[in-house]
Amino acid sequence: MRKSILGWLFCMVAGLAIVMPTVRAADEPTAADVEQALATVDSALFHGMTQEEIAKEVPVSGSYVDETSPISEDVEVNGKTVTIFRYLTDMEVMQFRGNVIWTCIAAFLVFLMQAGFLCVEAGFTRAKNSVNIIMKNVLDFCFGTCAYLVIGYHIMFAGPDESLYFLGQTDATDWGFAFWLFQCVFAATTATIVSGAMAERTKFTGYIAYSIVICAVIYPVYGGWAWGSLLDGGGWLEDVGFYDFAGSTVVHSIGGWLALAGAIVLGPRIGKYGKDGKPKAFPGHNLPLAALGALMLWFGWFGFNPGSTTTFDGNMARIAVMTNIAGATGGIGALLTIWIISKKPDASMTINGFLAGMVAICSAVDCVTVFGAIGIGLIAGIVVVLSVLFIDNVLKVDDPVGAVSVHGVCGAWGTLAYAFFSTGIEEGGMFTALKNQIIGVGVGFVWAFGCGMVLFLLIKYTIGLRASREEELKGLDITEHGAEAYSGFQIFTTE
Amino acid sequence: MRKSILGWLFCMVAGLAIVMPTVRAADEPTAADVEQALATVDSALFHGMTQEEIAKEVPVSGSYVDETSPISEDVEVNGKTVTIFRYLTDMEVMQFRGNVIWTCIAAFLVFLMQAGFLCVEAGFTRAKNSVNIIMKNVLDFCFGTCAYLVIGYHIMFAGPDESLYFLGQTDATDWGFAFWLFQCVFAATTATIVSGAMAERTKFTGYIAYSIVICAVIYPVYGGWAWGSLLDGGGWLEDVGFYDFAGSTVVHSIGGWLALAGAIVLGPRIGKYGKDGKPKAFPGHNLPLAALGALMLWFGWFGFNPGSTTTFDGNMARIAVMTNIAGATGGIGALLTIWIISKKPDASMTINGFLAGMVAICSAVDCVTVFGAIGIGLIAGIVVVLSVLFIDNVLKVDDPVGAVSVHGVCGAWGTLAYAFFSTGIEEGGMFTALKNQIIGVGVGFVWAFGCGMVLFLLIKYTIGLRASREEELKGLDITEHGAEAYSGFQIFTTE
Amino acid sequence: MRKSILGWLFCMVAGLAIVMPTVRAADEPTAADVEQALATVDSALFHGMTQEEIAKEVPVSGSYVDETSPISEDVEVNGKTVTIFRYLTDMEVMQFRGNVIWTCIAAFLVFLMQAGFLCVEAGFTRAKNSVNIIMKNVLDFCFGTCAYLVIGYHIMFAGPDESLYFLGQTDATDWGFAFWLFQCVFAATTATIVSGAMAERTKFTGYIAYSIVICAVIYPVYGGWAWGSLLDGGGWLEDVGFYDFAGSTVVHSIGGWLALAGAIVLGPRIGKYGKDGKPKAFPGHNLPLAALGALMLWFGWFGFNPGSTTTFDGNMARIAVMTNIAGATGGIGALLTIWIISKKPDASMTINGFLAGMVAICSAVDCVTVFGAIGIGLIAGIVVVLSVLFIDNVLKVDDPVGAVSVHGVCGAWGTLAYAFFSTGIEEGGMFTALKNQIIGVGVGFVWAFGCGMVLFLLIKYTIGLRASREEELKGLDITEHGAEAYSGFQIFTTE
Amino acid sequence: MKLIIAYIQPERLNDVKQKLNEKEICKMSVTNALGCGQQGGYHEAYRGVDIEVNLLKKVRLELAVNQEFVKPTIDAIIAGARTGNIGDGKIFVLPLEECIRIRTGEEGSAAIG
Amino acid sequence: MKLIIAYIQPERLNDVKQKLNEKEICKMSVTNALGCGQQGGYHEAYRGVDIEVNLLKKVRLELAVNQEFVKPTIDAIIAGARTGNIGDGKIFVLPLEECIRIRTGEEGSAAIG
Amino acid sequence: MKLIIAYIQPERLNDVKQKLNEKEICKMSVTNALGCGQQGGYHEAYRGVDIEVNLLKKVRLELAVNQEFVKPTIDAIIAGARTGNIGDGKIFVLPLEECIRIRTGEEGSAAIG
Ligand SMILES: Nc1ncnc2c1ncn2[C@@H]1O[C@H](COP(=O)(O)OP(=O)(O)O)[C@@H](O)[C@H]1O
Ligand SMILES: Nc1ncnc2c1ncn2[C@@H]1O[C@H](COP(=O)(O)OP(=O)(O)O)[C@@H](O)[C@H]1O
Ligand SMILES: Nc1ncnc2c1ncn2[C@@H]1O[C@H](COP(=O)(O)OP(=O)(O)O)[C@@H](O)[C@H]1O
Repeated sequence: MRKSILGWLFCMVAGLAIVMPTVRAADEPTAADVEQALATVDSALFHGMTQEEIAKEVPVSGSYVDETSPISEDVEVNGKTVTIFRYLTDMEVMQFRGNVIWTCIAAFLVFLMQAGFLCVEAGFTRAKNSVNIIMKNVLDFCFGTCAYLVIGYHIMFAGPDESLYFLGQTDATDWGFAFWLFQCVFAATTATIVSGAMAERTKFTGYIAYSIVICAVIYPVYGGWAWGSLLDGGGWLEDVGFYDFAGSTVVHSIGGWLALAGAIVLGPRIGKYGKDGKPKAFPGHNLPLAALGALMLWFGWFGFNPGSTTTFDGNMARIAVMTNIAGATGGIGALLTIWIISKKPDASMTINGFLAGMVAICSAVDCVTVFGAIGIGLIAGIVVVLSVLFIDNVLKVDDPVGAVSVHGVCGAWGTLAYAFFSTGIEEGGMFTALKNQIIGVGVGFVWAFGCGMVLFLLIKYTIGLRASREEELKGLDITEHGAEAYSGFQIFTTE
Repeated sequence: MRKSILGWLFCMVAGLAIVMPTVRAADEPTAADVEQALATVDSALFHGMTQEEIAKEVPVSGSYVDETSPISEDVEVNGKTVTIFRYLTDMEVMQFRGNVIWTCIAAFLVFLMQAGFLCVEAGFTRAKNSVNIIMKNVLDFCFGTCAYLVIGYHIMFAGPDESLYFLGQTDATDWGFAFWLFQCVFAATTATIVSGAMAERTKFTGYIAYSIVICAVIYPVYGGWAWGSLLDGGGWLEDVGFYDFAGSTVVHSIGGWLALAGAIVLGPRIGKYGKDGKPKAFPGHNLPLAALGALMLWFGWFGFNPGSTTTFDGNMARIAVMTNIAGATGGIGALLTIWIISKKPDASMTINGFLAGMVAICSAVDCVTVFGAIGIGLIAGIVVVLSVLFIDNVLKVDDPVGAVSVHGVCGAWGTLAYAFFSTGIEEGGMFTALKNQIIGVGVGFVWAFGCGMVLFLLIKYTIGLRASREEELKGLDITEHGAEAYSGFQIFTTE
Repeated sequence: MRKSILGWLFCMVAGLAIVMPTVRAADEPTAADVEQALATVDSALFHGMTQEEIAKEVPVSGSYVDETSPISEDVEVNGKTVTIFRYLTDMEVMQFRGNVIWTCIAAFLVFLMQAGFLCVEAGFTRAKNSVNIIMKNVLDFCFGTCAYLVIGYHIMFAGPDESLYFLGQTDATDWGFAFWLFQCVFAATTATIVSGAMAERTKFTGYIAYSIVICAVIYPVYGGWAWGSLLDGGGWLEDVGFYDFAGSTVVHSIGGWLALAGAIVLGPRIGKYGKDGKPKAFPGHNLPLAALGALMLWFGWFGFNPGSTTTFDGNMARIAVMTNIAGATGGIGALLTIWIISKKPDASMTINGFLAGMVAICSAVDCVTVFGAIGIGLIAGIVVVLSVLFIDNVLKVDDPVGAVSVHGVCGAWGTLAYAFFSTGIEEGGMFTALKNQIIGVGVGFVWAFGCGMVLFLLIKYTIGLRASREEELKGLDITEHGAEAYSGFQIFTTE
Repeated sequence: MKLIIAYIQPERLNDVKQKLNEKEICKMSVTNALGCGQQGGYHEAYRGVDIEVNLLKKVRLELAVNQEFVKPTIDAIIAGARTGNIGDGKIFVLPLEECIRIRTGEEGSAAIG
Repeated sequence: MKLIIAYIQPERLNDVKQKLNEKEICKMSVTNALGCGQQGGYHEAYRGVDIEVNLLKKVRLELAVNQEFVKPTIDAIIAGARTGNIGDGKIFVLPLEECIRIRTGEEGSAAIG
Repeated sequence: MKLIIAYIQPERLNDVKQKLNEKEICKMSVTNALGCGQQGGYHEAYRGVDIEVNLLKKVRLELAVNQEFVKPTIDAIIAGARTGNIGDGKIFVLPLEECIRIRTGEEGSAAIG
């Protein structure tokens, strides 16, 4: 997301960042230089105010930037850089409005991914736990929104001077609203990834507790490291050179590793592994619902990736195309892999495959060629199948929907793939890039998996994480929520 | 919606409204004043025409405003206000295009709420009536569109001079298209709210008749009172000072009170109340479908509220954020309330809760703070649960999906909440505001409930409103539509 | 699509097309004329380059047009036409960005139609084949995307000079990305239409093979004939005067006739026609899912038709309105027709009806009045019912979801309807228009049905097209994919 | 001991249960069934094509009872299920040789109730 | 009177019904069942994990018939259901002591048809 | 020959099957059923309204066995299904007069296995 936001033609948010370093160097230009610099600008843009007056109006947080707030601009005169302050041109106002609307529309699409996750996770698990799954998906969004509003956003994006609890001191049309909404749905996505891996055996209260902590702290901290400078913050990972455009690691791997920790702490569902350790399959109860949900996720991804430009410009088209290609090739990769391995074109793996392709492309989606997208997607599709089988057969961690493989593993793959496929890396820069990406991926794993283990163990030994044996056998729907998902239908609840 | 549409930077539609009063006062300025006023404008914007010629081209209805049509503008010269006529600048053209596209995109999202309602209503009722529910949802939109096209739009928005039957005399890129579409999906939303409350026992023909009348007359009349000035009309409620930005009352309460009337006239489903009067539960047959639908409604709400600005500008972001917060807190409020009351975190109540939060926020969504949104949503979540229980246990009105509580009651709550939470009210203005809101809410109730009772009784005693006992027991799907919703599935149709 | 793309106010893509003819005629104007012509333009737009330098930068393909690439423009001086080359104004840049974003958003909506088709087709068929249907819908998109990327796009839109395999030599923000995405989802729509007609009996590998060929060759060839000039190409059908704005024929009829060929080559499902030849009904297994899908299609259509302007301007609103009206009246038309015929308001026919209305309106949606839309939709609704009955009872071709009637027949109806309802046809031009439309429809039928027969017969006698009798009776889900769609549910698989 | 099997209309199940309860017969098992009887079926139309549905939805009751309860059980079922219309259903009585309560291992008449 | 229970392959139901109709036996009840027999089951794979499905989908018929119809019924079922493959199914014959038509209260042989 | 009908808790089915397999009884038919017994039911709450669910989900086994297998079968079912809690279920034994294998036409004891 970083690069493109700086790429705004009339770069508004970044305006603030520019102010700080230049204010210090600004004692050098003479008054005449300043005069000359100011003359390069249409005087109407000063709104009849002095530079000092305007400078005071420059927002103290990127969150408060508005179409009516001034920006600072560096002008080159007589070989010197003069920083002047001015209000926006009509064109820039229009661009601002476009940015807001596009960012919001993208956020809406990302929001719809909640519905997609709900369908996929419910569809891939057993009917007796469907109410529980839908409640988890709905409520991690509700609680996640609140947690991110109260504290998460501040942790992730606030600078040292201005607090952003409850969005800070925003005014009606501030950029902060659009930006917050987009970030909020990202945070909620991270949270909701986990519910799939922990499905069918997690206590409801334990899950709620978890989802609050992830949106309030775990995701924002890592997010701040990687993306803090998108607003007032500044993260050490981005400074190191770690690149993650739309969140292969920041969102997906973090979610995936948390899911891994959750699934480990919980242990497998009853009967999942036989006495000989061989995994047993618990077929999903509603594959059409799952497929519908997965296509809704695909649709939502068109907000997730292209929206990460948060800019009303042509870049998003390329990103949308690459997302689409990676999804398509991911689906094909997974289809062929599972077809070879188990002799049947498995639907749920194919679905995992195209999701994996889109997870993997997030990181480098703004800087790969068509062939890069094909490569990243195809490999992700293959990797996800092998990973699911490995986790199920070798690690024996029970992940009902493949969340760890899709989001964790393929997120990591996509982040590393940046080093191989990005067009933005100069000759010979691949190894540096790879090193930086490995740092990001590694830190992400340590942070998310570590926090996850601590958090889930904490929950386990306090409010409790796992439903009782009887609850699990009867299904969480009846025991936790007192309701069946498909009342009246005859369903064998026996496996 | 009122405020923001006037807030268009280059206010196009309002241009027309400005013409009328000022034309009369325009005899005062001298020819020289006019000359001077005209000089303030780029002469290219006159397209080489005289003021009289341009004035003639000013559209006679807001519906006919186009990027190529002229506007009137008030210019201050020598202390006098001169009204001049001119064509749009390139910038204004761009703004117009943005307004059209954003309004249409928002309308598309609102359209998708039809699918959301379909899923929620079908999911919350029994499998034997699902075909009937989906037919009602699909057809109230089909017939509603036609009814609104033929007469509803005219009733709601036409001025005294120009009729708007069949959209009036529109040209290709007229604003009327975008505006009509947005209004049409609103009207259809009102209609479709009712089907849930009347589910599982209403005759198909009776329902169709009802939905035509609501889109043709009942909704447009009240809508015109509250929102008429958005186009050529002008309603007495808005003149009184009643404020309902996106329709807590205009859309939701109206729908809710109609639903109440319908449910009363119909009477409860067979077996709903025992001999002791105690309500019996008829569990919904497909909660995953209902949850999916409810999240689609949430998604649609991002068109419903932010789109109500009908303007391509930054305001919509704030509105989207507040909508989201109210939804999230509404869900939490309902969850906790029902959890306390019935000891189980009930899924269907939680779903009702976040819908209620968004219903309630509609009214003041453009002028509340974050804390206002939290308050409105949370209270709505609590209110909706209590209201459902009250209506079910005390009033003994059978509302299978909680439509009256969600839309009627929480719509009213949200409308009143404007008086408490709006930032737009000056010191001491709260009581006036509250009074105005009470008028709007009261008039809405009387109008919608009154019309509803008359209409449903009329239908009852002519074409018939309630399905026969046998039809109801067997299910409307087989008896009315000759088809099962889930052919082949084994379903207990016995409760 | 043709007309509106030329209608861009600051017509960018078309710029290229203008270059070629005018470069030849440009020897006539004198140097002074050129000088004078250049003076009409803000000199900053030359970026300090000479006309020759700029001319060299003009993109060789419409796909490569960018906000930073120059355009050619014809200026009238001294009665002569001078072609000058210049870069874009800020306003034009903004328009470009808007075009890209709107086109992409529309493409996203069209993408969602994949999910809609998945739901409709799965819902209208039997539960034992649902996994198969969802796999087909997912994979025809995955393979279709790749096929269109590799070769289809080139075939459809490349000019003689520049190849467009793998999108050609695109740069980051090129128009090609947005345009390709929009075209790609159109191609995939054509492919996916077919799966419904061939449902419940087609071999999986055969289907995959088919869907690659259609996206790689069959659709692009016809598409190039009708729409080639939207980019670098130029098709003979458009030259003849054939008009198909958003694809009643190009997308829908082509898909429909291919579906017809497929259904014929396959033969009916076992037991579909009794010994007396009377058709038997196989009721769809999940009508709520189908209805949800159909409403998602309706939603997607708001991208399909309005997006076909590929322009950020006010035209799309009108198109959206007409689409909506045709859908509504189509639903009503079908409802009433089937109600009269079979005495019951059949849900699946009503759904087919509104889809048929929107299929039919595609062709003339940008140039009909409200009454035209009503007429086209209503008649489509009636036609689709009669067509389904005719195909089922008389032709005895087994089309489980009515794809041939909805897309093939009503697509043809809509294309012809242009001649009767278009406002763009001058007095007396109806017969010419009708002739041209008949040519387009006829060529479409011959091409698609012909290719379809050849292709499906080829597949039949090589990799095989039809599942074995045993597979079909048991259901393709178990036999082809080794999984059930609704695991645990008790379903009668016996009819 | 007898095993009584009864096919009734789904919508009568509640009434039958109530009548049985009144006679303090409250152990039974219920399954969904499709029945083909004198009732003949009805016609649905799907997409304009006629479907003759001759397997109608029924509910199947299975009650194991001691000899002295046979008559009351049959009476109760009839009382709850009879509407006088075709399709009301049938009752079948089978000899039951043994009955065992899994929880306790009790056998015979003692286990039935 | 006998109660005949037959388990058949789901896809044979139509044929069996037809054969029964030919012999004018048209009263029966049908339920879904899962069967475990000589057929052994088949293998599904879900997400690459093998599932041994050994409860196969079967259709269960229940027909109450008078003595003279026992043989025709069994023959008809066999005629409709036999394919010669493992899994074709089984027929069980149980003694039926009583049969009552709920609608009329008729008993015995008269009630069965 | 006997026909053994057993109602057990759904979650015990796998254990019962295993115990039966150990005794080499591997032919059976399974259906879903709802049961009303001593267990009494439980309370759900839907939208704040109490639902008394007194038809609980059960699994119904049907096994046709030769005389010498009756005891082992009953024992195996009890071994697999007994938890000691109310709701464990019941076993019913009915006389079975005839058994026919559709595939071969074999009859009697030979057909059962
Ligand atoms: N001979 C039979 N064998 C098995 N089931 C039967 C038999 N006769 C009736 N039934 C069951 O009883 C149901 C009702 O029977 P029906 O003959 O329609 O009732 P009525 O005798 O009241 O007209 C049938 O649908 C079927 O399920
Ligand atoms: N002894 C039995 N008890 C109960 N049901 C049986 C028994 N034997 C067979 N069945 C039922 O009959 C079905 C077919 O039996 P199977 O042995 O597979 O047929 P076949 O003898 O033709 O190979 C089984 O799936 C099961 O439902
Ligand atoms: N007399 C009976 N007739 C038919 N089914 C019975 C009878 N008694 C018990 N059942 C079945 O067995 C199940 C378990 O019976 P229950 O009495 O609850 O067990 P327990 O005796 O161990 O408490 C019931 O749900 C019901 O399906």
